[in-house]
Amino acid sequence: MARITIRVGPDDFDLGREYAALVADEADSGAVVAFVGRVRDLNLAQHVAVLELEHYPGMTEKALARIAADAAARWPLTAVTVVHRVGPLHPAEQIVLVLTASAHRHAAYDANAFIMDYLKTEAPFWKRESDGNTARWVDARDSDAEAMQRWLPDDAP
Amino acid sequence: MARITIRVGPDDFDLGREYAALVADEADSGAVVAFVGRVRDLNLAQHVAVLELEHYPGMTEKALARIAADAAARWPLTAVTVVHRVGPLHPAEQIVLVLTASAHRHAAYDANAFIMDYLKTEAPFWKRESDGNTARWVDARDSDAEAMQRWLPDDAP
Amino acid sequence: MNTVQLLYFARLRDVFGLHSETLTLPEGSAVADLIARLVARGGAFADELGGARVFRVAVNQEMARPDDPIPAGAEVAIFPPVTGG
Amino acid sequence: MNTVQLLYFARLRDVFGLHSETLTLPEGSAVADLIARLVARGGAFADELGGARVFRVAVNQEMARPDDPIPAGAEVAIFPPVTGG
Repeated sequence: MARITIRVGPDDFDLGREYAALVADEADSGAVVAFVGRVRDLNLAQHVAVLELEHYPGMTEKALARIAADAAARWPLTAVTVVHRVGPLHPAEQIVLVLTASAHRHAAYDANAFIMDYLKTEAPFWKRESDGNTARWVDARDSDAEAMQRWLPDDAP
Repeated sequence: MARITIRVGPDDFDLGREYAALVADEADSGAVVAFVGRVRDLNLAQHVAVLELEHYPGMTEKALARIAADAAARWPLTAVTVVHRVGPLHPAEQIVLVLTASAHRHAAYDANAFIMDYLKTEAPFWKRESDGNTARWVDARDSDAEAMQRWLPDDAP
Repeated sequence: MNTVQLLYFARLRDVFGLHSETLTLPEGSAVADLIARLVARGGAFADELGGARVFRVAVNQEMARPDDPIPAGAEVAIFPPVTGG
Repeated sequence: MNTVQLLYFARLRDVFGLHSETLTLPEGSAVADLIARLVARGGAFADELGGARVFRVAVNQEMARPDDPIPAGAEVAIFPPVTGG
């Protein structure tokens, strides 16, 4: 059984520390993949002053735990960590961390991308950009919905 | 142009520090993917006491730099780091680190897997396992050659 | 009649000017019945939920489809497509 | 004649009992000509390089194919399929 850790909150995370906690000294995880999503400096106007991340408390944790469990059922994972921040974030700040550990590198890669693709379409977070004057909600992207689709069986509706 | 960093040597690496050096405070890299390969505790006998990593000095750095440059030509990357250790390594120790940064997560994921697939088939490193009594050279795996093949154009020989 | 707690998030909360409300629905109502009732209010509700715009519904914090039933005492959230990560 | 520096790595170095050697080759020799010459030695060289076993050759630290030429003064390395990462 994969060890699954989910955390949602305003606090920043430390990749090195989360990685160390994930694998510790155990020698089963021959492959660890980490994804870090960060605030980019482009979108509204030329300059995003602040990105506000809203979420649906309670449901976010539940949705992330389900996505991680689905990944662990699909690939032979030893451990999964998902950390997602909420609240105001500035360019270059970290938003999301996904860590997947496995004996096999392709399992760790694929499970990690699977978790991010589902997180982007199923976990209730919303971004609002503001440049100090104007604020606007970020639109969902078709490319994210398509990325999620690729994990469905071919005969899915 | 992607910033490319290659390092080969006996010293261990710190994922958190390499990540911080890769992206610093810049807000172009919305997505960072890290792969860490570690020594597993299985193979020869039940217990690998030590894994000795030999390499071809000079050619290793050149091969890794070429693989990283190929990845940067194929995906819109902002930065790449590849660190590979040599010498004696024990179970749970780190062997290899690949970091890829991009504005787009699928570019960061795919470039990272591409680099690992080519590293596994093109970079001159060899593993020898020893349990204290017996030592044996690790055989190359067909699955690694197949993983590399998937990046070739469909009409390649 | 069943009592249902409605929650709105993100852009929908802004355009409705409403964080939450409590409604009573006939027993056996499905998600589609609730949406039809909100659309009947007209205004922003009709614009957002009655036309071509895409939205999502969660019942008791699970993503739901139009024909999913709404149990008594349910927490039903309506929100735009998500944009986290 | 060209002088060539030969290097052996990993298992091949062990079975040949040799880290490196210097050879002279006729000008215009290709990788395949060098391999044929080594196979003609018999013993471990014939076993490893003359049969079904897989090996790799690098010329001046670039992976090479059988018909690649070997320039004068080249560094030619012969080694098993790699197993790093």
